[in-house]
Amino acid sequence: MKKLINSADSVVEDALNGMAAAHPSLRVRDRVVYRADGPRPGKVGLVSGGGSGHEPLHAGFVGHGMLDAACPGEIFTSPVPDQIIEATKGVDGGAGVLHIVKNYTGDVLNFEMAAELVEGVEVAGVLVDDDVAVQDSLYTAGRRGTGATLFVEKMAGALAEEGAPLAEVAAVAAEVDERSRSFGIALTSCTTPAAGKPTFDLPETEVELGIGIHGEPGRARVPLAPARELATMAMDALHGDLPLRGDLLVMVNGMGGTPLMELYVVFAEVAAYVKGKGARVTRSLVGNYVTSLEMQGFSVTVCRLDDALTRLWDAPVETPGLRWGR
Amino acid sequence: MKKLINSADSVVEDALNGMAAAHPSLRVRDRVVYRADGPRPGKVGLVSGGGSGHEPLHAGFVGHGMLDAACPGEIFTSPVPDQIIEATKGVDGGAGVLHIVKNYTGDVLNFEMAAELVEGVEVAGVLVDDDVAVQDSLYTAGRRGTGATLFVEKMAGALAEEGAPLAEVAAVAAEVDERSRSFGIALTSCTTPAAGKPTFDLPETEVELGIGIHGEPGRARVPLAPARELATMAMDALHGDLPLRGDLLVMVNGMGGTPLMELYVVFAEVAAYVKGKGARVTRSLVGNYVTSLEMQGFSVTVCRLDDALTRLWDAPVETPGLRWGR
Amino acid sequence: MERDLFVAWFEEATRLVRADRDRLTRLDAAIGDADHGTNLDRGLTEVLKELAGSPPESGAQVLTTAGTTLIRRVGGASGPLYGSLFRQMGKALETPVTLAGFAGAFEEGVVAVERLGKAVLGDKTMVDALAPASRALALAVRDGAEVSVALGQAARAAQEGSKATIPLQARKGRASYLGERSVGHEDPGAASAALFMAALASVAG
Amino acid sequence: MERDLFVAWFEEATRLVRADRDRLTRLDAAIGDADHGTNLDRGLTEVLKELAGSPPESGAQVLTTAGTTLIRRVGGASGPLYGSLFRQMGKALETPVTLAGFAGAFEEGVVAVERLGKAVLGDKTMVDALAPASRALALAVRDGAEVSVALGQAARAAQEGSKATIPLQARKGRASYLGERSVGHEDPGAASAALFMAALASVAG
Ligand SMILES: Nc1ncnc2c1ncn2[C@@H]1O[C@H](COP(=O)(O)OP(=O)(O)O)[C@@H](O)[C@H]1O
Ligand SMILES: Nc1ncnc2c1ncn2[C@@H]1O[C@H](COP(=O)(O)OP(=O)(O)O)[C@@H](O)[C@H]1O
Ligand SMILES: [Mg+2]
Ligand SMILES: [Mg+2]
Ligand SMILES: [Mg+2]
Ligand SMILES: [Mg+2]
Repeated sequence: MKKLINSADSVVEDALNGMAAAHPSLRVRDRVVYRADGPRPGKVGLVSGGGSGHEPLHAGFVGHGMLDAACPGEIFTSPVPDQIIEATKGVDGGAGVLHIVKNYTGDVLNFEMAAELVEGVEVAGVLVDDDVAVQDSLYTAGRRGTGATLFVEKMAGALAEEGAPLAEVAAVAAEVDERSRSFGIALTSCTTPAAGKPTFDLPETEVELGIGIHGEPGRARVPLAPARELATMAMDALHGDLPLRGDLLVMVNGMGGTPLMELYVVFAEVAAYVKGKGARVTRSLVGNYVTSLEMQGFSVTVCRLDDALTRLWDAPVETPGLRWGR
Repeated sequence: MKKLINSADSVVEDALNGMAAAHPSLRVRDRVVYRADGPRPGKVGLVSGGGSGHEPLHAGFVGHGMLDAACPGEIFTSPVPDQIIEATKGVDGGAGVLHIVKNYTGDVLNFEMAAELVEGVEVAGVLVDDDVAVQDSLYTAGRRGTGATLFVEKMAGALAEEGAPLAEVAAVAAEVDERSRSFGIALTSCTTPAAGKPTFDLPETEVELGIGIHGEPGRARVPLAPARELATMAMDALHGDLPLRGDLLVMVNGMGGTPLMELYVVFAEVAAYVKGKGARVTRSLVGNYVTSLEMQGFSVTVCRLDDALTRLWDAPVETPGLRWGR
Repeated sequence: MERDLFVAWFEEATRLVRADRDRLTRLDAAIGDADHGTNLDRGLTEVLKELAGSPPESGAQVLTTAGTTLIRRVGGASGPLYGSLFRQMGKALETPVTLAGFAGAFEEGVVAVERLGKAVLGDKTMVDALAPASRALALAVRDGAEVSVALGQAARAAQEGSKATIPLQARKGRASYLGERSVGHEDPGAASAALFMAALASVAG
Repeated sequence: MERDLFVAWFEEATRLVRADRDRLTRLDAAIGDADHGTNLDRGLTEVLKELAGSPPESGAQVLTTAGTTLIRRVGGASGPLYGSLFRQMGKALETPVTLAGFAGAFEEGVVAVERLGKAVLGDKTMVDALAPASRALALAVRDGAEVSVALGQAARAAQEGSKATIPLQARKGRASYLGERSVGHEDPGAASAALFMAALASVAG
């Protein structure tokens, strides 16, 4: 294992120190990353969190127009209730707090416990579950939350920034999730610092289809193929679940170890695919946003926009990981 | 070799198509990436370029407040004079054009040829040579241009956006280069699509010190060490060449395959080092900006700021790779 | 003293988990995210610190302290689940502790896990080790078995339950994302539950 | 016809470079950026296309077309350098072509490379193959040697010059960044220059 770390035990702490040093707009306290300028009276607070290793998600999306606080857990391990309780209290401006939770058993349980235990703060929650690689069913854990988390955080954050009440912010968050789908493909495994070796072995000639963001193996292995074919597999999965229609926000997301150049190669194919279905990419994002340590690969997330959501997407945002309009 | 590409031959072209599809603010024509809103009459045009494989550099820095055009060559191969001539003519708003050239024989020769051949446009050039890993001497090719290129493009771009004349823009570009130093360390080699295998072999237990951004081997190999020690080696090299003093702009840059989390770990160490020398990190950047395909590793670039340069750094910029203030 | 016995249980469990940390993580790598061994090791280390720092007064308190610490320190799925198991046991355990009382408290703990995780036997989770262990304990109590025999049977049932997860397709937890590819692997949480039961049999058996 | 001879030179050079493309790239990987073989192969492929598309009328024109095409299509360091070599040769070459005339034009080309690259013999660049080849040609002319003998000697000198770069520490080009670590490797540009000279000896020798 080759990593720029001091030790497997300290990596989350060390990275948070780096974030604090790099971004005066953030405050890091007891494993919670806050906006330095919060809480704002009357503004709904947005709290998210999850295992570390997905950077810039979530801490990199703390700031104006997005999250008020992020709770980073250990690598790939959901945060504990204490963190979430602290964050929830810390960002409450009197208008209540929205918990944005990716649908994983651990995240759900810890956020639920925190929501039960926190006192004096109105809490609403939204569950992000956009990954079409996972069979959805009443009897399973359901779909994972992956790329759409960024969309939910951005658009709900924009609405909260405008002063909308908790119920509305929660409703938009749920709507964005509802309208979003993701699918991911890995070329290589990631290596967690504690394990010290790749989570899965993948031959030089194969890729994993339908991977999540924790190095979980995917649903199937297929031979390595040109970007065009891999993009088509991902897009077929998305289109099969939620037909591509109208205006789309499209993110081609790198898993952490894939260079930007390759993501643009994939984006060209994705854009052509969308066009082929008669839909329009009206907003896009290409880069490493919701990652899985140093995994090579990509995911595509698509959200069916309407005018209201487009407006929320375009609204100013000022975070370490996403910034425009200010 | 596992890459998200269609073929080694088409990768630059395909990635440029992806950029064009993703960024309506850009126009891509004949292997030149232009600002869609240029040229602006009376504004000095900024043209840079170099081999591809360093994304977002340079094409990702085309836009308001930074470059007017970028000329991407083949992977790690400088662009040809034709591209540079076209770009130079295409961005000229009557106030002349600055060529921002990283100091590599190929880049220098091709930009020189273009500057000689272009007609009717006043051209000035700045050579970026910030890499202290390379022994500087009259008898060698001199230092390479690496991370400081981004600083030069940003600050010269801000000044050009304000309407400053060519000589002033060129002078600031040279000043930024003069005040900047870089040093890079690789954990792994990169693999060029055409070669299909890693440029160098690096055992699991070693790192390359003083690498460039083309997979060139470095000056020495040392055992893999904790981030703190690697950061110290890099900072010692910088400090030894240009003492860290006063206000500093510090970039901890990933080489393409290193996740953001690890870059923050390094940044924490770098910030501590700077503090230890009695200097101040007043501006910073952490991320993958001047990369070397999927190489794992980092570089640190430091620029000694003054108030004028700080103002230029803070000025609005709107490019795919760097954006704030609008 | 019953308190010491419960402390010893967590000491032994910590020892077993640490010794098997890499195996647990490997099991989790195959069908999850390669952190179960690390998670539990970290959590149990904190539990021992907590027990040493402010020694509880009863066996029940040992259990609630351990449960609370696991919830507060582990995160992930296993933190709240194991945390609830021990917290609920602690709440339910009456003094003086009898085998029947313990078996009843354990059953309440297991029910808490099932409720929280919405998991039933056969979903390929820790429940597949815990529920058979609880059942074995109850049977042993009914039959008036010796403590050592009862706990030995519970440990065996947990161990068999864990192995029985191998052919199952997961319906809960991260492994469920793999669909059919989860078949053929032992569930890491079931494996760690078997270690807890083995630890108990070894200190109290 | 002299024109055909020069075309044949580039055809043979393309063949040799393509056959040795991976070796050239490997040499460049060791002390550069692993693209020299690809660069030249791409450039020469374009040269052949250009020569086929609009056939030049003279040997001199073949050279200038080749040089211009290399400048316009290769990029990197070797594009302008090889481009200048052939362009300058083309400018200097007089019709009808004699061995002495060719040797003079070649020397002018090599000087153009040295000027452009600010490189001298011993800097571990293509000059280390080109300059000895030029010198060998000049000597052969002085001695009144046969064309085939002269070109054979030039090819040998280039080949020896290329091998002689192995122990050198680079002072120009990318390899200079490696300092002492550049010692022990053959310069890729010198190696490709030797291929050009070998190609010439093979078609005209
Ligand atoms: N819904 C659930 N009900 C019961 N047990 C579960 C559930 N989800 C997961 N588990 C257990 O938790 C174990 C995984 O724990 P761990 O790896 O520490 O957490 P995470 O899955 O968050 O990484 C699984 O092997 C399984 O036994
Ligand atoms: N300044 C120079 N003068 C002469 N030849 C040079 C100079 N710099 C580089 N070269 C030659 O160019 C070769 C490298 O060519 P190539 O790999 O195609 O370009 P790049 O170095 O830009 O990747 C070197 O091996 C060397 O022979
Ligand atoms: Mg986990
Ligand atoms: Mg090159
Ligand atoms: Mg796990
Ligand atoms: Mg090269």
